[in-house]
Amino acid sequence: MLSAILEQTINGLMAGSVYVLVALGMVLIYGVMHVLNFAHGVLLMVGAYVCHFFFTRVTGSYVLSIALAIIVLCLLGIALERAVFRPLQGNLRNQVIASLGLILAIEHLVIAVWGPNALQMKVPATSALVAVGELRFPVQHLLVIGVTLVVVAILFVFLKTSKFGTAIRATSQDRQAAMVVGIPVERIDWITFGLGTALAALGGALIGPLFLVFPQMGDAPMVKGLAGILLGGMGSVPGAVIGGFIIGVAESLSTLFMPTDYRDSVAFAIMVLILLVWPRGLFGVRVRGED
Amino acid sequence: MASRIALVVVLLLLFAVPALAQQQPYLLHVLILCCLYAIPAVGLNLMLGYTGLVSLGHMAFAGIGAYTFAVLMVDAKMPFWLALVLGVLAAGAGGAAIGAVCLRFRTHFFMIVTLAFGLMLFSVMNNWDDVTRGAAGFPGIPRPAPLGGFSFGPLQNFYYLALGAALVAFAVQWRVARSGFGRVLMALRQDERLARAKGVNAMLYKTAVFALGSAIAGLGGVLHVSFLRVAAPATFSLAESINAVLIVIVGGAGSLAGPALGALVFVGLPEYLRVASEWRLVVFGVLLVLIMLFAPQGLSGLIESAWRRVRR
Amino acid sequence: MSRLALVLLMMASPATWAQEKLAVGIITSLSGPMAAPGKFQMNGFRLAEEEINSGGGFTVGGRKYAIELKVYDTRANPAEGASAMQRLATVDRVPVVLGELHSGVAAAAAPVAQDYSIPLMLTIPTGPSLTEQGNRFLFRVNANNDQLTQALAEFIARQGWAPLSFIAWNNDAGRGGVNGMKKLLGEAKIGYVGYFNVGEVDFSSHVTNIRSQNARAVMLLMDEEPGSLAIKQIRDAGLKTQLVGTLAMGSDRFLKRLDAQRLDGMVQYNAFPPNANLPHIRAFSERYSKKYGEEAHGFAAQSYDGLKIAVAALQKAGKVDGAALRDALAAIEYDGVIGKVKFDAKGQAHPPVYVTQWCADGKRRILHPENLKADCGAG
Amino acid sequence: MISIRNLRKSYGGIRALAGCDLEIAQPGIYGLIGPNGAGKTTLFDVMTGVTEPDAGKVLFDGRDVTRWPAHRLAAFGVARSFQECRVFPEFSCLENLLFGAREPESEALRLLRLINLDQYAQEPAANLSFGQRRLLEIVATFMARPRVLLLDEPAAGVNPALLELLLQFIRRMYQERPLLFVVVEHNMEFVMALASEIVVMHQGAVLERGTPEAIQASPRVMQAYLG
Repeated sequence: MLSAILEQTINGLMAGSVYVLVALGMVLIYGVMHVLNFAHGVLLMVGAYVCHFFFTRVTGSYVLSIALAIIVLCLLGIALERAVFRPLQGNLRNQVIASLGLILAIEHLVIAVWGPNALQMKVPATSALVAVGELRFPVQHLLVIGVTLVVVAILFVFLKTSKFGTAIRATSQDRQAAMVVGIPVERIDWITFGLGTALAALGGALIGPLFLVFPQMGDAPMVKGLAGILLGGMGSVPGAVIGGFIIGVAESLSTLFMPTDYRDSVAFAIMVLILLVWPRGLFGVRVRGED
Repeated sequence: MASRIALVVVLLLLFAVPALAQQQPYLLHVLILCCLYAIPAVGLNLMLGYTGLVSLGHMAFAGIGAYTFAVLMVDAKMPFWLALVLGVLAAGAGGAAIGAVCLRFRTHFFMIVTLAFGLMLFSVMNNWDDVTRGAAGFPGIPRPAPLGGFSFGPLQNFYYLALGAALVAFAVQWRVARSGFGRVLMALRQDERLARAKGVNAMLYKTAVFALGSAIAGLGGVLHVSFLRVAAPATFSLAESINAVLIVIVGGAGSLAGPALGALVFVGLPEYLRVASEWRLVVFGVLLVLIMLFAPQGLSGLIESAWRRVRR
Repeated sequence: MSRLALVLLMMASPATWAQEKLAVGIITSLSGPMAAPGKFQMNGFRLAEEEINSGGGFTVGGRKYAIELKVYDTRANPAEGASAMQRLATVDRVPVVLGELHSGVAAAAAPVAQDYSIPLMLTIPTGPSLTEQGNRFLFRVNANNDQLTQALAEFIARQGWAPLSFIAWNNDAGRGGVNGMKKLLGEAKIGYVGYFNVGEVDFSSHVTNIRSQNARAVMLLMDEEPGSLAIKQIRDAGLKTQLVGTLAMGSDRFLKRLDAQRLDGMVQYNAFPPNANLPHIRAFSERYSKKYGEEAHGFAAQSYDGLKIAVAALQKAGKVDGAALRDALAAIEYDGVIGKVKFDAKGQAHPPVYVTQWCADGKRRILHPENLKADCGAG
Repeated sequence: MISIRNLRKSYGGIRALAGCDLEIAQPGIYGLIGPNGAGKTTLFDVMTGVTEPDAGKVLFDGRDVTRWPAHRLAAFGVARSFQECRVFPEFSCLENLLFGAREPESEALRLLRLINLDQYAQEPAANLSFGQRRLLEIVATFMARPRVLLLDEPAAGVNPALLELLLQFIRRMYQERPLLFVVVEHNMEFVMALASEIVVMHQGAVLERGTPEAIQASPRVMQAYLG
C-alpha cells in the first residue's frame, strides 16, 4: 500500500505541476490587474497546438518548439490585454463574461481550423522510461515536475529581485501607490499578461507529448488551477504554487479510497471547505476593509 | 405608455402563433425551446441582472428540479402538476441551501464556488445511476396529463403550456422588479455596504433571490425534460450554465425583456440558420466580447437607446 | 437568367432528369468531445450513399430515386437532438432518420420519431434502455452494451480472469459497459473501477490503483485514442496485467498507435473485425480503405449497413412512407457487412459480436463465435 | 446614550484601538478629531458594525450592540455616512432618500429643497458633482429618523460654498430634532463651528475631551498634533 501512496503522490505532483503553471499565470494577472481570466485554460490549449504545429511542421526540436510557442502566446496574451481586458478594467462582471466569450470563440476556432480530433506529439527524447525504486515513469512525467519547479524558482527570484519583478509586486499591492511612485502601471499590465500567457503556453507544451493535444484539454486544468489559487489564498503567488500541488496530490490520493467518478468533486469540495473554514486561504492576507 | 402597447401586441402575436403557423410545426418547436431556455434565464436575470450575483452553475439547479420531477413522475407515479410543483420547490430549496454557502463569498470567490457546485451537481446527475439513470439519460418522462380535456401531447398545446410558464416567470420578474424587494436587490448590486448601513440584511435578501432564481430555473428544467421526454445530464452541464449567462447578457442584464430577447437570439437564430456549428459558437463568443466592450446593456439597452433617439 | 433558360438547364442535365432525389435524415456529432467517433459514422453513411447513387439509385414503387443525406450536428445535446429530428420530420420531410452517437440525445430524438411515424435507426448508441421504451418506430442496428459484453463476459469467466478492474469513460458508453459486466460476472469478480471524463487522458492514478490491487485483467471502456494512451501508460508503468479492450481496439489503426509487443495477448469484443477473411467483411474493408485511405472502423460498418437496410426496406415497402417503412423494417432480414441483421420485437438487432485476440506478430485471431474461430491473421 | 468600554482592535501589527473608553450621555453634536492613524475611522467602523473589535464593548442606551451586524444597528436607529461618500449611482436623488427611509416623500422633497437639490430630484445620483453627492448622502441619513448619526469626514472634498450650506443644514436639523451627532473631521474650522463638544483621540485612545475653546487651548492636544 505504501508504494501505491508514493506513486499516487508522484502522479499528483505531475498533475499538480500543470495546475500550478495555470494558477501562476492567473494569480499574477489577478494580482496586478484584479482580473480573473477564465480564458487562461484555453490559452494553455492554444499553447499546446502552437507547439505541436512548430514541432511537427517546422522544427523537429521539442525545446525550440516550446520557445516559439511561448513567444507566440506571449504576443497573443498582450493583444488580448490591450483589446479586451484593458478597456474593461475595474468592471469585474464584464471582464469575467468577456473571458467566457473568449473561451467559446477560441476553443471553437481551434476546432474549425485544426479539426475536432486529438493530435499526437511523439517526442522520442522524453518517452524513455526511468525507474524510481520498483516504479517506472516516462522521463516526460518527471520533466513536467522538474521544469515547473525550476520555473517557480526563477519566477520567485525575478519577482523578489529584478526591477520589473518589484514593479509587478508593487502594482499588485496598491495600484495607485505604484502609479504615484512613477511605475508605468499600464506597461506592467501587459508585461504581466504576456508573462501569464507564456506560463500557460509552457504548461500546454509540457503535457502535449505526455497526453494528447485536443480542443478541450485546457478546461480541467483551468478549473483545478482556480481551486489551487483559492486554496493558497486569493492573490498570493506562493499560495497558488502550494495550492496547485495540494489539489493535484489530493485528487490522485483520493482515487485510493473513493469511487473515482466523484474525483473532480474532491478538488471542489476541498476548495469550498477550506474557504468556509479559512476564507483567506493558506497564505492570503486579508486586505483591510476588502469588500 | 408605448412600451405597454408593444407588450400587448407581442402577447397577442405569441398567442396567435399556433393558428398562424398551422403547417409549420418546426417554428412551434423552436419557439417552445425559446420559452424553455428563457425561463431559467429569467431566474438568472433576477440574480445577475438585478442583484449582481454572477452564478456560473445556474443550470445545475434547473437539473435538481428536472430530476426531482422525473423521479417523482416515473418512480413515485405522482401526478404531473404535483410533481412539477415539488420539482420547482426542490430546486428552490437547493438554491437556498447551496446559495447560503456560496453567498459567504464575494465577487470572484462567489463565481468560482458556484462553478464548483455546478460541476459537483453535474457529476451527481451523471454518476448516481440507480436514481438518475446516469449518463445515458432518464427516458420515459411523460408529457403533462390532459387538463379537462385539453391534452398537452400535440405541439400546439405544449406550446401554450411553455408560453404560459414563461409568462408566469416574466410576471414574477416584473412583480419583483417593481416591488420593494426588487429595489433592495438593485441597491445591493450598486453598493452592498451602503445598503447594509441602511438596514438591509444583505445575506437574507441574496439567499432569497438565489432560491427564487433557482426555483424559476427548476420550472424551466421540469418543462424542458417533459418536452424532450428524457432527462439527460448534458442539458444541465457547465456549458449550458455559461449559455444561460450568455442569454441574459446578450438580451440585456437587469432589463425585463432581456431574457426573452437573449433566448430568441441564442436559441431561435441557430435553429433557423443551421450554420456549421463550430463557426456558430465562434460568432457567439466574439459577439459576447463585443457586447461587453461596446454595449454592456445588451440588446434591450440598444433598443431602448434607439427608441429614445427616435422619440426625441 | 430568364425563367425559361433556367428550366431548360434543369431539363438538360441527365442526373436530375433521370432520378428524383430522396432525402434521408442523419443525426450525428460533428463537434464537441464526440466528434472523432462521429467522423467514422459519417464515413460509413457517405460510402453507402455513394455506392447506391453511383449504382443508378434505387426504385421504390416503380419510381427511381437517388439518395440525398440531410445531416444535422446534435453536439451531444438532447435539445438539439429533438430539434434536428423535428426539422427532419416536418421541414425536410424525410421517411427515415439514421445515426446518433450519444444515448441521451437518441433518447430525446426517439419520441419525436414516434410522433411523426418516422423510423429512427440507431447505428452507434449502446444504452440498453433505449429499446425498452416500447417505441415501435425505434430500431437499433448495433449491439447494445449487454449484447457486446455478453460474449466477452462468458470468455473472461471461462478464462477465470478475476478480479477484473476497469478504466472507463464516465459517460453512457463507459458506465453502461461496467454495469453490463457487473451484471454478467457478479460483483465479487469486479475489482478497481477507474472512471474518467471524456477528454481526460492522465490515467496514472488508475494505473497505480490497478497495480496495488493486483488486478488479474483490466478492461478499457473507451475509444481508440484514449485507449492507446491507457495501454501505453499501463505498459510503461511495468504492469503485465491481461488487457481487455472494446470495439475500436481490434483494428490496424490501433496497432499503428502502439506496437505489437504492447498489445500481445489483449482480448477485445469487436462488432467488426476488419481483416477477417469473411467475404462481406473483406470486400467492405477494401472499398472503405480505397475511399478514405485508412482501415475500416466498426462504427462506419454499422452505419453503412444501417443506410443499406433502410433502402432495402423502402424497396420492400413499395412506397415512400414512414409507417410502411416501419413495418418493412420490422420484418426484414438483411445480410449486412456486420453480419445478419434481424430486428426483434423491440427493434433491437442481434448482429454477431466477435471476440478477437492480438497475436505477438501484430495479427489478430478470432476466438468467438465458434463457427468463425480462426488463428492469427484472420481477426 | 453611547458608552464605549475598553475597545481594542489591531490590524496585524498596527494597534488601531488600544483601550478606548467614551461615555456620551445625552444628544448633542460631538466632534471627534485626532491626527491620522489615531483610530477615528476604526472606532467609527466598530460602532456601525462594519468591523468587529478584538476586545471591549459598545453599548447604545445600555444595550450591548458590540457584535451586531451593520443592518441590525441601522434598524436600531444608528445611521452613518462614509468617508468615501457612498450613494446609489443609478437611483435618482429622490430614490436615494426614500431607500430604507422612515420619513414620507414630502419630507424627502422638503430636505432636497433645503440643500437646493430639488431640481435634480429625478436625476440619477451619478450625474451630481462630488460636493452635491456628499450633501445628498448626509441628507439621506436623516430620512431613517436615526437616534444616533455618525458622520465620517463630511467636509472632505466639499467646496466652501457648499460647506456653509452643510453647516446650516446640520444645525437646522439638530434644532428640529435633537439627536446625537458624532462627526469625525479634519477640517478644524468646520468642526469647531459645528460641535458643542470635542473628543480628541490619539494612538487608539481618548486623549482629551471638552468644549471647542478648551480643546484649542490645550497643550496636550497641540503636542499630540505637532508631535
